[in-house]
Amino acid sequence: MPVDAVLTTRDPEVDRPPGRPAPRSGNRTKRTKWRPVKDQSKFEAQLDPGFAAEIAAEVEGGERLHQCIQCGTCSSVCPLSAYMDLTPRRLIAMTRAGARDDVVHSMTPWVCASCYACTVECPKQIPITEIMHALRRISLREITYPKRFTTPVMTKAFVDMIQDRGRSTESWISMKLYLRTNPALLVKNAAIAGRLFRQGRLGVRRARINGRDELRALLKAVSA
Amino acid sequence: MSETDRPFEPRIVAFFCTWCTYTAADLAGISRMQYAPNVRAIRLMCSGRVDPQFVLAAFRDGADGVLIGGCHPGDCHYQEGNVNALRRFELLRRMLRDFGIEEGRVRLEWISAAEGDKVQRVCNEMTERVRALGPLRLEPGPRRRVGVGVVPVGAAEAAAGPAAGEASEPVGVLETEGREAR
Amino acid sequence: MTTITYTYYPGCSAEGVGRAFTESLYAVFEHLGTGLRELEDWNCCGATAWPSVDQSQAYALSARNLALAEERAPGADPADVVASCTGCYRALLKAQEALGASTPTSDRLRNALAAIGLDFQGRARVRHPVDILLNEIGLDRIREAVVRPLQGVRVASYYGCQLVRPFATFDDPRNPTSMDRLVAAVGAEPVDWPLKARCCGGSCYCGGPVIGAMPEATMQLSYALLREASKRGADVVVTICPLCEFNLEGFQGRMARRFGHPLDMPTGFLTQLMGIAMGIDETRLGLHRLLRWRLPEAAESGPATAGGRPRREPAAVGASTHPEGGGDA
Amino acid sequence: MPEGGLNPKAVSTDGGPRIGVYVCHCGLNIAGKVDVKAVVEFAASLPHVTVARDYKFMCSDPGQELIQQDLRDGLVNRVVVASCSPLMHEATFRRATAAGGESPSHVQMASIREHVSWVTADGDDATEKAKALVAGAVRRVALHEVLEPRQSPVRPDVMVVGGGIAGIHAALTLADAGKHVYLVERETTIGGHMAKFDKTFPTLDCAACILTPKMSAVRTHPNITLWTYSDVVSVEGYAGDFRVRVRHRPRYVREDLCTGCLACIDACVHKQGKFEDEWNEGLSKRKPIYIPFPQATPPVVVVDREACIWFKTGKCPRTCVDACERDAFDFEQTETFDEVEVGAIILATGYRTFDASRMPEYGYGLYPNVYTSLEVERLLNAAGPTNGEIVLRDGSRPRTVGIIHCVGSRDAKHNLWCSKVCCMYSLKLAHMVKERIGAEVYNFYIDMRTPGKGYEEFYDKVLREGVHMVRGRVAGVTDEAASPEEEGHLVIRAEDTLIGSVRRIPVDMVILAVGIEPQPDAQEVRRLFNVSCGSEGFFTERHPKLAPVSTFTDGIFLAGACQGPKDIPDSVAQAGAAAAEALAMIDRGHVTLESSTAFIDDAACSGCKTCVGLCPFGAIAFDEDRKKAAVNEVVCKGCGICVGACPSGAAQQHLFTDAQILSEIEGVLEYV
Repeated sequence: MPVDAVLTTRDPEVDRPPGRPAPRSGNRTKRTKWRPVKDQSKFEAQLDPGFAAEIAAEVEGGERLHQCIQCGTCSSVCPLSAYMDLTPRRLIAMTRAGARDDVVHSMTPWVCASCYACTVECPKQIPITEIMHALRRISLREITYPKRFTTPVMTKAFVDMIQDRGRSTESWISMKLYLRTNPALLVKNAAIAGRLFRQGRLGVRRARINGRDELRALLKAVSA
Repeated sequence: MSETDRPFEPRIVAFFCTWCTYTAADLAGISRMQYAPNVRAIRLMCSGRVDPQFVLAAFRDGADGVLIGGCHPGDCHYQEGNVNALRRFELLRRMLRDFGIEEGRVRLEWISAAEGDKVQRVCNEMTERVRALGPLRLEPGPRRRVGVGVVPVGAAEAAAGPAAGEASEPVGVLETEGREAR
Repeated sequence: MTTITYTYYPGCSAEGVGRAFTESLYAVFEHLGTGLRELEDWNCCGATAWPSVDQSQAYALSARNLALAEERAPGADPADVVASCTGCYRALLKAQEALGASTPTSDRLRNALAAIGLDFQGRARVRHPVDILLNEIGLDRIREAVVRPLQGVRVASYYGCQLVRPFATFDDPRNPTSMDRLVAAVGAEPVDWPLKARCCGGSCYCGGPVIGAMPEATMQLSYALLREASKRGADVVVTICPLCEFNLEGFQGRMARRFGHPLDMPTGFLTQLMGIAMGIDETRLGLHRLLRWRLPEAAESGPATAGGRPRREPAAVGASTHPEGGGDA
Repeated sequence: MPEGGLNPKAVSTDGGPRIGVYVCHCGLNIAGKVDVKAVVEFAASLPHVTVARDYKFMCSDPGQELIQQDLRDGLVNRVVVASCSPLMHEATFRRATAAGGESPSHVQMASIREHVSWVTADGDDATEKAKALVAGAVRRVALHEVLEPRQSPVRPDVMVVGGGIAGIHAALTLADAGKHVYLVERETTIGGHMAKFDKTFPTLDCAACILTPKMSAVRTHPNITLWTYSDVVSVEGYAGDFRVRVRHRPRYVREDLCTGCLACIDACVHKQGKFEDEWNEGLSKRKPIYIPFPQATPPVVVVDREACIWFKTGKCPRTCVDACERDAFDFEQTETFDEVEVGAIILATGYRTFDASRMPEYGYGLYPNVYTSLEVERLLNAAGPTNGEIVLRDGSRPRTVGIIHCVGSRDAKHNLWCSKVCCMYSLKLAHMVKERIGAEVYNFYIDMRTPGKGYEEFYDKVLREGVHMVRGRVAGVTDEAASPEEEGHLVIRAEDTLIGSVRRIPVDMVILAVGIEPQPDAQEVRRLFNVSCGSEGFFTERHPKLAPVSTFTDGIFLAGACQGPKDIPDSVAQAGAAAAEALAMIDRGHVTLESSTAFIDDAACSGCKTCVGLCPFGAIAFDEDRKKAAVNEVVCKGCGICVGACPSGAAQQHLFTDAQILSEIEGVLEYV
């Protein structure tokens, strides 16, 4: 049967593939809100041409980000890309284009779970997870991370605790976190916390190591 | 960069077989792979042609390192020339030890025609390694000219009746046993 | 049989929320004639939080642990360090790689170590218990040690992310099979499922919904795993990561409410499952610390042991805690 | 005693060397980095240099004329050209020198482009290195001897290895020109991959309609000897005179008697096919006695020794033998060999498709409804396992089909290259599926690559037909259902990069557009014929533009996908070019032999015989009477292995004498 005939004789209901819902009719219950339009062009003056090189230098193998072919494998293997404001692919593209401001303000690096699926699957072997970490560092340095979002707060609390004691204690980390982000969680999670205490999985004693001074000296030496 | 910034630039002579390594060096060129300018390649038909005296002569004439490049084992255009090169190379290394020349100054590498990047890497590595070893210092021996640069062509050397004349000269560390003046 | 003793790096979580992992690991290794000795005065690996602040310092944290491990095992080459938590495993491996390369970073790390009197010689080799069980102790010895084969128990092995990514040192990063082989060795039936190495959403947030970073996303990810495991007929999901374990185990009630689908999937550590098959005392395996552990009836009557009397012991004590519907009431 | 094998005549008859140095700018390729004037000045200061010039393009006619004029004027009798690699233009400048009346062996090149200007970052460094190479060449050329080019006659016959479309076309072209061709094919039939296809892009003409007439022309052509089920086991000799040994594997059916009536297949004791049919990519079963497809050429059945009951047990009524009216069976057949002498060889050994099971994330081998493109070609083919019906393994028709591009291609974990044909054949498959069963088709691509005559127009046509194009590389195929609509389907997960979100698309059938790879035995074949290949295994052409079908071994040419991914039009065009090159060589009647042969200086030879055993070609004989070694220059290939090993320096190599190389060493070191 010639193709044109196929196209014209198709009945949308009969030929609809199984599992595919009928297209919704035009009657929407929600109406689109009109938002003021602004110029979304990216002018060269707004872009930072050295941004990609800056990131590439931060990460072992980072220069491979210049080789990205924008295939989207990273986004589609990412278990969390659906929750990101920019998919990993777009983040790489914007980094390469020098859209520094958008990138350092993006939630994406903080949503990343460091599961390394993108790094393993990338056909150009770009160390995407490490690039996410590098972007987090910049965002912490420049204080562009999302305010009261748990991950950066948690990161800082965690690092402070290790610096101080050499080990982390989950109960104390969580406590600090709730107080700094959402104290309501203290109540919400009280029951499970109680269970864990009874089972010996959460303790109040804060762990610490003997070589705390040594550890601090090491961290200082490596940053020198 | 001015000359004073570069106290020591190693000079490296390379012997490349025409089928694999020389072709690979061409490929490195076509691919515009930048590498250290210290390596001067001499084209031979096969790495099996490399005579240990070439290496010794290179050191005598002022080279700080010598690189030999041939096809991967099993890929020789002449079946097993590279295997011969390897055998001779082992021998050569022992000889060089006796002369007090560090092992790092000679290197044998299998580089196929497709491995332009390997030429780049090996040349860079070799240059850095020899740079680290510093200039090769040999006791001064007589420089014997084989070509036409110093001695009139085909005349003096051939006529001089070499062996006898040479024995009386002070023997340099790297004298090549009077071969080219048989 | 000569007894090998490995240096053991538990990490913070396998001492805390996941302490049953450490407990069962000690018990199973001992049962298999292999020793574990905790690395003295180890420090936190920095997880993925520290690289978000300073990469070199993150390496330095693990470098200290590796150098200490070498110090405790003079002459051993390689000096194996067993890290149970997969987050620590990845962090230590990454530092091992960074130290081993001849790069400015490596030089800086070695110099920093030298400043506190430590030395990394390149002997330390980071291993995971699964790797040791499979490739050092071996399936044969494990099979011999089984006294109660877990016949008929369908086990979905959950590998998590960082056991096989980014470093696939002993298994395939896409379709890992090492845990399944261990599951089969203790007589249980491994369930093949496509999500075995998909992120559970827990590792990054150290407790997922508990800490409240995107509870929706985390619950969605964990729920997808549990739903798929149960759809494939798994009786139990076992993991080798303290965070994954807690994340999958702790919030099933909430997930059930959120997604309108009943959910009650026993979850525990691979070593606990193996320990049960080896007849190890349940308290030593830390089963009492689990929220919803139980094995199906069929498995409870293993083949007759000494004396021919069929043993009818409850396969799990954790079952007693189950009626409360998990810990996240 | 002459020094180091230097030909005394060369330096004595013309009163010593007068060297001309010609430095090429190569546009800005050299002059952009190297200070050409400085090199010229430097060259002029070297001993024996009488002329030093530079020119924009030395290889151009005016450039060559510069050299020839200086030669004719008697200003120079040796030529150094400092330009590109000798592998590129040595022949050119040798010819120019000969045309100027000087021996072509009086040329030496200094590669200051590939070895200097293109690879050196700093201009001063580059200039210094260029000077050193020029100095080496000047010193060396002064010692070059006069060598008359040696010629060897060319045999008129040609061997073509591989009977796919490229090999077929090359063979027919040569045969039509009156040359005798030996066409060697490893499989039981010629036709190659093309014979498996149903339609060909972009014209959608049927593959069989184009191919089968050519296949039968091969079989009936008086100038073609067709050897199928055969392979080359050894190659000796050189351009113009190759001796090739070919092995014929036993079919257990005599090719000269079998008429292809296929009665034996019907009569076989196996009533049903039981063994995987390789021709149909395992989608159907065949019997132990079979023919791959009805138009197989030659139309001769073959017995699968591994499957045949007679061979396995010795107990079989052999109903096949009874059914044969021609008495063509011969169960005693063994391997036989032929040895032929040919002047040229064309390699057309083809490719293989990427093994999709190497990417477990796509579920090939795990989910039955994941197919490779080659399998779908067979499904579409009217002579295929389903008579052209597109059905799933359970016999049902797919209503949604996903075609995944770039499987195994453009991927650092597998093959870095673009396989070139997949975009187009994926579009073709999309069109065919749509046309035959009207299914919804989704193509998942990274970039659409449709350069070629009528290709973009074909893409346009497929778009008009309503095929969905999703720009995104597929991360995985799974049967994990995340929503009710996905239950019972395969789900393709990819980021639709143009809308910026991840999509999960449930389909019934997945087609993997597998890429093109070198043949698994490419390395062995390469060694057999002494040609080179890239690390991936595609054979390397002598030069991508100047000599695209030649190899570094004279007399051996390339056609088709063995050189790199190619579609049918490209393969055929290249096959024609390879045939033309072979014809040119044969009709010229002679080839110029390597001049760098070895020779023995009798006076220095101590008779130690070291060289005799070392020569890989048996070119050195030992004269027991005189106790001296002697080189047969016709057999010598000029590697110089014997020279490097000779303890007394008696063995020498033309153009690579010890003296010449030692001079070059001095030269490259002297002026740094």
